[in-house]
Amino acid sequence: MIVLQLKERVFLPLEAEVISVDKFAEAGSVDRISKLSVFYGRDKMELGEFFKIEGSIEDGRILIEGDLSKVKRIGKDMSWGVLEIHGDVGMHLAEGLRGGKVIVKGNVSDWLAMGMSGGLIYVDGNVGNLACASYWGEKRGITGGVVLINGSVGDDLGRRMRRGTIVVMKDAGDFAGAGVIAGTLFIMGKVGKAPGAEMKRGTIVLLEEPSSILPSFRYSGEFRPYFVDFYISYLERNFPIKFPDKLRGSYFRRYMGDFLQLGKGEILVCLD
Amino acid sequence: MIVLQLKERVFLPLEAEVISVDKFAEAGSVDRISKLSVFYGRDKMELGEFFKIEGSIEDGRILIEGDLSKVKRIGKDMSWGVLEIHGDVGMHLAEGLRGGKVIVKGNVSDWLAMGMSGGLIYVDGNVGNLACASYWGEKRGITGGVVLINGSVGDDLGRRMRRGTIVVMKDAGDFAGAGVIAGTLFIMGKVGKAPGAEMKRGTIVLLEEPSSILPSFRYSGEFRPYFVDFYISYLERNFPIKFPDKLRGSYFRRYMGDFLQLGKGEILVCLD
Amino acid sequence: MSFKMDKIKDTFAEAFKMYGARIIITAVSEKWALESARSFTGFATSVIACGCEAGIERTLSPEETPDGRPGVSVLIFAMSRKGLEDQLLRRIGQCVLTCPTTACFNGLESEEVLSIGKSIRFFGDGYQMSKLLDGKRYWRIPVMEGEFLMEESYGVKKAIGGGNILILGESVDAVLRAAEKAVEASRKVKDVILPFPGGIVRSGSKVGSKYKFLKASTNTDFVPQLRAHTSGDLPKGVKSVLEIVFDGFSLEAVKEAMRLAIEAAVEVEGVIQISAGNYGGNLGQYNIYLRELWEGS
Amino acid sequence: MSFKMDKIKDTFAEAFKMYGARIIITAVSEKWALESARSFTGFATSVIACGCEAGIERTLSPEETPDGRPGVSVLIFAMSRKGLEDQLLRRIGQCVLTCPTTACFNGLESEEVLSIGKSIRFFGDGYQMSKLLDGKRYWRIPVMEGEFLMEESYGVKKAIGGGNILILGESVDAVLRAAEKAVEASRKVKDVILPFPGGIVRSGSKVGSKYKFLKASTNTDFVPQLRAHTSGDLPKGVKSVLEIVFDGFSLEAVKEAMRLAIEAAVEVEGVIQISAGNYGGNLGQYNIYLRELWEGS
Repeated sequence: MIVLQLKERVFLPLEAEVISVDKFAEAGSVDRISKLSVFYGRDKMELGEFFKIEGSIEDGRILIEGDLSKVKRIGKDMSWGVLEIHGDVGMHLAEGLRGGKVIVKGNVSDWLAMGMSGGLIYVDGNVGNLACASYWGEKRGITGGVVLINGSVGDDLGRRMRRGTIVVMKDAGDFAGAGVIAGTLFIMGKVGKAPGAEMKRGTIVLLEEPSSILPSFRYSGEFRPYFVDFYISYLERNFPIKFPDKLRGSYFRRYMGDFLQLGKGEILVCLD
Repeated sequence: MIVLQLKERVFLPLEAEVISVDKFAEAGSVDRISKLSVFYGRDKMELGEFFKIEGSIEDGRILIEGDLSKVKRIGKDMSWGVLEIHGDVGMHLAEGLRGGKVIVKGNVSDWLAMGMSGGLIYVDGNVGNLACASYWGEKRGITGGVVLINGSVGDDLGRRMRRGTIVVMKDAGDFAGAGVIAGTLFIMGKVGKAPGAEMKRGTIVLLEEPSSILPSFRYSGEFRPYFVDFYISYLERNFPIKFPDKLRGSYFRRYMGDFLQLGKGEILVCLD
Repeated sequence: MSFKMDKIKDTFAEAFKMYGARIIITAVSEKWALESARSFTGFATSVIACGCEAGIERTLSPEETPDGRPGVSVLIFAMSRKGLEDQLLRRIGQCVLTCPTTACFNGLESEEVLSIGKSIRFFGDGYQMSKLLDGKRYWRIPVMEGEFLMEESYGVKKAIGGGNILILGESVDAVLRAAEKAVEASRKVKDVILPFPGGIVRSGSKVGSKYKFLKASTNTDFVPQLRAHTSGDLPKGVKSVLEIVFDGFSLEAVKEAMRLAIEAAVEVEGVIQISAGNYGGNLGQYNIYLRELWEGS
Repeated sequence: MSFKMDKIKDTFAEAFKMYGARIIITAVSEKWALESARSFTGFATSVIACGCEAGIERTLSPEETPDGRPGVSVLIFAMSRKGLEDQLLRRIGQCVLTCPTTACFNGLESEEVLSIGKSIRFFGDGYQMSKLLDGKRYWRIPVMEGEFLMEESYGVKKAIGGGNILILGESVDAVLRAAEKAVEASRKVKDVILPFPGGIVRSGSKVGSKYKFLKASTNTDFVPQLRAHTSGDLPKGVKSVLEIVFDGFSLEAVKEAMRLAIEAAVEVEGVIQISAGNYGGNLGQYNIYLRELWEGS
């Protein structure tokens, strides 16, 4: 394992896309890793100037410690290994993640996992807006992978996601799952306005009754969607996560929609 | 039931083929039955001259009582009903039997069941020679039915039988099952010389080791012929008969033969 | 009856003409008779994909079998005599002939018979022997164990397939519990089997589909989560539906089994309605009206 | 070993190349997983007449299944990928899809897969939904009960069919007792199933027959009552013979199962010899020599 400790607090944005198992492994030695370029504001600098770096990347593991809330693009395009962060993290974490694991013991800013296509992200704290969402003007959000958030998320969660699984253990803001093309979102706290707006396919699983369901959704019965049990069991077994007991073996009210679009999506609301 | 009681002992052969359920039923009343013709020696006489006849044939049952050892051809070509005899019976009993039951509480003379094609014969006592056998010059013995003999039988049992099941609870004389074409013989006592001589197909089941097996038979292994169990179970359940316990679930030495003929017959000898 | 008729929908089950046979498998123990019977009746839930529908009718005590050993009676149904013959040949040949200590008997007296033994005997490679006892022909087929005894001819007669009930309830647990009770109750009826695993179907089907290549697809009207796509005929609160299918030798037996099944199911807590599956009444030869099952009783 | 090698005939079992898959069926209870598995593995004793050979590998605890419910793992073998695909489609469609509360998962990691779910999904009549979780695709097929969840792709790989042992003994009881012990012992081995009813065959066959239309007939050399018609190779005193057939994913697994079976059977009173069935060694791809099963152990 290689350990990075933030030497002192950074005030300007630090563009640190070099922090990924792929790039560290490519660099090889601590010495060469320390010399990898980062942008601090507009200045090109070396990674070693910000972090105390020790250990070896041979086992594909990175641990970063410190307040990284101004550090952006950590784990960009990473395809393997484990990147663990103890502390809050800045925007664009795990952009384009293709594989491996990103674990955060702290909070995460906006644009988490933009363009992610595989791998796992686990966030112990809260996450900002536009997590797993498509970038402005892009047709697609994430296209794969599993994102587990133990806290709450902001607005526009999973916008236009094409594939993948997102679990939020607390609340989600407005427009959660808007424009979803496919994939699955679990929101285990409250959900904001217009969940699933313009979704085509895919599933939004809600533990709590939303304040409203868009009129372009249709009530479609109550049933036991067995895949929910399967997901719970699978995710709990394979990842550090625990779903509310109420969800287990439960029945759901189903709304199909959004009929402004294809209408093959569903919002499942857990029944008491 | 109609009951016939022999009035007095007969010394000459009495040809009584009229005694059958078919013929009695055809005649109808006791009166007309009494007038049916019989030959006593060379004299044509009436049945009622020999028997006291009472009752009705409506239920298809006949009971005859007395020493009938000179009375021949009783039950000839009978096709239904029950003919029960209490006393010894003469030759050619149940010749050409086609159906129904003939039950004898006594002994039976030679040529029992010649030409029988169906029905059941049960004899409580012993039976003479040529039981179930083909007549001199005839190609076939019995062609069907079940014959159960609680005592012993004489020589030539089942000669050239074509089909049918014969069970002898005690001994059988020489040439038992000679020339058998098909069918099954059980002999539960000793058997005489040359059992199965020239048999083509069919089975002779022996409880005891015969004094010899013809050299034209071949030893063919030891096994459990499950059909024996089935026959025992079936016959005991459907008829008043009890096989020796030793036979049940037993293994048998098998001889195939007679190879002077087709060689597809078998003699099964029960193993200890 | 003690229950309320209004829980039983005024509809009918649509059933079809089939051909059926009864096979009696005996063995040295009930265990081995059942091993054979289970193999025989496996993969036999619907004629279209399996070639037949089959099930265990009941186990038989030694007093009830032709050879005085423990046994199992198995019913098998197909759309034609030819189809039934083919399946009997395959299934007796693969699942009874092969199974230790078994024997195989006809369990259905009928004027019409299929001479299955006449074909299976050839396995004996010329060493088979026939036996005629009391008017019935049997084959003794030599096998490594010793010999396999089977009756030659098996009665076949017209039968009824596809009798059914649907159990609609407020949870999977409730309808499963009700269906299990229904299965238990209807298994008392002679001449009837339930061809599906454990007697219950959870995937009833309708004729046709959106896909041209598919003859049958999920029974949309009874799928509780598809209300957005149906007429909405499913009673309020229904969250799960299970079906029981009945095949039998007579309409009376099928009706009796359905009646007992409904009586057992309808009183279970959480059951909302008992209904039945039909295709409008024009496809099948028999329309069995649920509410008429109690007429005259 | 503690037993004498001279009871084991110096011969070999001739086994064949097949293709196999492992299906994991889970349900709300072991009872229902088994109902489905028994239906799935029924009528699956030999590829020729049944289309496949299949059997229950073992029951699985909730900890061992993908969805944390009780389950059963089932192995299925056929002569070709195409044949296997056809049987999986039919048997999952008829025996798992239909069975209350079940779900169906792939149990064999392999590069080569059969996309069974891609076809079965159509039963959902357009209302089916797919889910991709952690790299695997699943289908949610709407059924009356609620939904049937099945994995889309099932690993298939080359396998070995027809491994076998023959148990020769002085009575049916003795060889049956020995065979039952052998079955019990060999069922401990992973990757192997015994396709016949209860794991045992009493009607071993040879290739060909006196009848031109028949591909296989009774294995004359091992039928104890046909000594008049054979070379007489059967040891003295043998009155009954039973066979156990093994299908598995690897030669090692089949061998291990055979070894354990022999060890369990050979010491049973009344067993005279353990042998094996072969066709001279030229038909099958694998010759498994019995006496070599203990090499290196």
